[in-house]
Amino acid sequence: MNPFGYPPRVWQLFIDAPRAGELAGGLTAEAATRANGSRLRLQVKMTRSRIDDARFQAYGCPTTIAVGAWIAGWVVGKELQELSGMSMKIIRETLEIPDDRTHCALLGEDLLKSLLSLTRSN
Amino acid sequence: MNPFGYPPRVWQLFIDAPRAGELAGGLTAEAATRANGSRLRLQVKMTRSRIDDARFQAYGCPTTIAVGAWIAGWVVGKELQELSGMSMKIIRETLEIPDDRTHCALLGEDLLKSLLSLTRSN
Amino acid sequence: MIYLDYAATTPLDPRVYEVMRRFLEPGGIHGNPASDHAAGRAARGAVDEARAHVAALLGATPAEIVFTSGSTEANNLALKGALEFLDPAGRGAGRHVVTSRTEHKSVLETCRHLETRGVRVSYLVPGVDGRVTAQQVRAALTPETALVSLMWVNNEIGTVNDVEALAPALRERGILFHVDAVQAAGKIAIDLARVPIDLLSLSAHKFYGPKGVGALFVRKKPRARLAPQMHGSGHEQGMRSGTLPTHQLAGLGEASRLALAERVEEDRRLRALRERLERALTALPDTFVNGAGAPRAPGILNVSFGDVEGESLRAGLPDLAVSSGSACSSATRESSYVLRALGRDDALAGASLRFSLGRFTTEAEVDAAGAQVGAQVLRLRALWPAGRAA
Amino acid sequence: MIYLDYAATTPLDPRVYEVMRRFLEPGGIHGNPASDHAAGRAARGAVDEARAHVAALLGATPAEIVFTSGSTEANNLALKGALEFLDPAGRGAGRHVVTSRTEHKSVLETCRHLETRGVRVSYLVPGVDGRVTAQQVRAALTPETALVSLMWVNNEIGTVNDVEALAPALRERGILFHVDAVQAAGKIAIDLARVPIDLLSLSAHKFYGPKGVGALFVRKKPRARLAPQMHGSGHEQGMRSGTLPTHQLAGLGEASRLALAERVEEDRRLRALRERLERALTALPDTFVNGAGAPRAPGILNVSFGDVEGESLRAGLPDLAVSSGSACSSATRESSYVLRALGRDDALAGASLRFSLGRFTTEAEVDAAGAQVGAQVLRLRALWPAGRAA
Ligand SMILES: Cc1ncc(COP(=O)(O)O)c(C=O)c1O
Ligand SMILES: Cc1ncc(COP(=O)(O)O)c(C=O)c1O
Repeated sequence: MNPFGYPPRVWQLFIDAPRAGELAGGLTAEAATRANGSRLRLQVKMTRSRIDDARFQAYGCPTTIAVGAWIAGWVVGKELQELSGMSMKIIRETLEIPDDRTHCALLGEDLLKSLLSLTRSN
Repeated sequence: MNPFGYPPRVWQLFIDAPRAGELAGGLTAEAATRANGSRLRLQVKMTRSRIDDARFQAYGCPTTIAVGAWIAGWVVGKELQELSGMSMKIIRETLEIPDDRTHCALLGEDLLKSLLSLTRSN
Repeated sequence: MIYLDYAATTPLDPRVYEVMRRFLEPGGIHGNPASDHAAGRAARGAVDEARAHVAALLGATPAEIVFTSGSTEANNLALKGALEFLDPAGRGAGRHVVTSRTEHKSVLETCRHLETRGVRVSYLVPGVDGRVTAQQVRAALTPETALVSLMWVNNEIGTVNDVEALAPALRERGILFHVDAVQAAGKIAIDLARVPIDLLSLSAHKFYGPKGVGALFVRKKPRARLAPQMHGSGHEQGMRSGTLPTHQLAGLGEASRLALAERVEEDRRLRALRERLERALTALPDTFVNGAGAPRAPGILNVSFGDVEGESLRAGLPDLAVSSGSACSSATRESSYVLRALGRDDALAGASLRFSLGRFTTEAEVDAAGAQVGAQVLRLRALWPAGRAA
Repeated sequence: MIYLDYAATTPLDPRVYEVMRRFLEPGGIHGNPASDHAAGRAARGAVDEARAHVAALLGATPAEIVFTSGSTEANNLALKGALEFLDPAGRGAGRHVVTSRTEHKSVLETCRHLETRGVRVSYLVPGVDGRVTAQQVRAALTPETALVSLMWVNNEIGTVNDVEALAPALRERGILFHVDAVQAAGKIAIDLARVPIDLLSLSAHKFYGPKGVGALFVRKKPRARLAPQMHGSGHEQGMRSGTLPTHQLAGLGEASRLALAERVEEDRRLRALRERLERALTALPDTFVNGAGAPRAPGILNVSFGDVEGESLRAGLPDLAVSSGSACSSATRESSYVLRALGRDDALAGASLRFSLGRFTTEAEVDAAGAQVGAQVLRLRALWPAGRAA
């Protein structure tokens, strides 16, 4: 059921896409890759600096979708200050993303950065 | 049992080679093809101008051997004057010899000519 | 798995398998068709029979069939062989060839090679219906034009070039006409006794025969002349040396026989199935049928899906064997030239699927495929409801 | 029929057939190995496995194996590909190639073609033992020599050229070394990890695999570089385009696996059988074993029979499938070059039979063959007892 040889976690997240959707009234961060038009959007609900709930939206390849789903899950329960600990490198390792898909992991890092800068400017 | 596609009569005469051998004390005619070294030898026993018995020897391809065997059979019981009626063309037609083996039939005609000239010079 | 990739390759017809077995199973006919003994003659008989079947499929004579290892080789032999024959010392320097940008790579790359030998090549651009017209070809001819190479049926969208209208015009001018009929042979009516095509390529594995065998039709009257591209013992009238693979040729022969016998009925059946699938898919908003504006071969349906990303669409259909563009270039992930010619932008071309239906496709499969594609398109669009443009 | 023509082609090993069936029978793995879906991936896995088996047979790495439609193609690709790579514009003008007069036609005719492109070719004459020596080759080298092509085992008389001794000398001089190993592969030990041959051809149907598939070994370190001779989608690292025929490759792979596993034992068995046949035949007066003065591959026995005419000898053995010279040129009935080099005159060369024994040959068959040949030779000699000279 994964005939294309995607890394198992990428495949599962792409197929299930947990936390896909919108969060009315949440904070909305976005990131995009110029080259191929991939986009990620993250909406979070916070209590003070703590993230209570999150949803993502994605346009792009399966790895992009998986990164969006994974981040939406990962941020829940985190303090804002913990977000900066997450990096492209860790995303790649966690989801076993191959070299030629580094840009998808980078998109995830960008998404978190965008969320952080939003919370700072707020 | 004729996997090489020889004409049926050629094949049968090649395999059976009836009248192969020598006839002690007979008259001996010979013919040869320069190009490929084929040879036919015919020995006959006669009562006056009538051929009572005949044997042939052959070195050459199956068609050559078949022509030798056929001639040795055909001449028996013939008067010498009848021999000149036999030609390359008739041999070809009788044994269904294809174009590219015309020289074998010619060798048969030569053999009969040789026999005739022998009897004349005698 | 639902297999809807018949244009990439077909399963062997079980009847073809039965014929091939005679040459493969223990005690089967295994001789070398070139051998001068009983085993060889038995094999040679099978080769002759196969040749007659291929000829019949095309309306040709057996002596006009040159067996090859497939259509890549047939296309190479046709183009390089014809040009080299005209100019034995080089490869046809100063000559001109007309072809189209939407040919298969085995034609395009061979043309590129000819260019390195000094041949000038014109690559025609298909119209918005995906086809190259006879008029376009005629306008591209020059006094130096030695050969025109045009596919009969396009492998990506199934559109049919009107090679029958073009052939007499080229014959009149003494220009060789090569047709890549890989997607046409066994699928649409071909009668070379009537249509003055000089060289025509086909490949067994596109019509239920084995992979690794094909044929080039080389006309005898007037005689199309080729320099051999595979030198050796002089098989195939000196045009293509190499031990003849009896089982492969017998398979090609039987596939040809079946295709000819069943073509009309199969054409009807496949068109109905394709229409059914087309209806299901176009029920989704923002879907575009590629090549719908032109006559199409029966089994191919190419659809672009708006507002979804191509790789995710394909990945989201793991149970469906379909192709994005031609299987041969799937690996390279190049955007399809013909889809761009139809006016699809890169994203839309990338989100296109080629469904190709065949002899073993059922209504149930078509319905399931339609449902799976519909569900996945809707799911992916829901993941980014704003739409791609947003 | 007693089949003793294994050097012309072999029956498929039943175990090879079992493997091939997986890709041919209804419900089998039928995808295009180039396709990016489950059906394609299954086929690709089989191709990878086959490639590994072929590599193991040769002591090579999988990436060094380029699949072809047989050895005629492999030989063409090696020679034309190498020369064209050195001189992309033409075909290697000014270069020099060394080969021998006793090569297979797929090498000789390719060399003739190269000559029309300005390549100079030296055709070495074998010695009285039927072999071309390393010394002869070295003496023929010039500063322009780009490539040497020499067969490992001669297909007519089975003699083994000492390519292992020659290879290091050519490597030292930076000259490409191509070996036609069609009659050697699977029959004598080949270890390309040890022997610096650059290009090596083999063909499945000579060692119990299917007809119509073969391989060219193309060394990676140092890298032998070839211009493709079949242009297209870029299969086989760009060196040979064309849809990969999974069943054929799987057959070649399994044949390679079996040959490697069983070679030593089979070598012993075949040598004993050949000796038995040789004894039976040389019991007849005036018979000459060709190539007896040199090491020979196990299965081939070539004998000249004095005082009989060749065509009648073959025709008189309708139940015996043997060859006069190489099957590939049986049709042309040319007198064998290698037999003349051994000192046989035209008549004697014409009255020669090549018995080639193989995996399914039994003692009983060998004995029956010996008896049939003996009887026919005696019968034909009795038809002209004076002897040919008389
Ligand atoms: C239009 C067209 N031409 C040529 C080919 C190549 O044929 P083959 O697979 O026999 O090399 C293909 C498919 O692979 C094709 O679709
Ligand atoms: C020595 C040699 N080289 C090349 C070939 C040609 O190989 P293929 O039959 O695969 O074209 C043969 C036999 O046919 C051969 O014996």
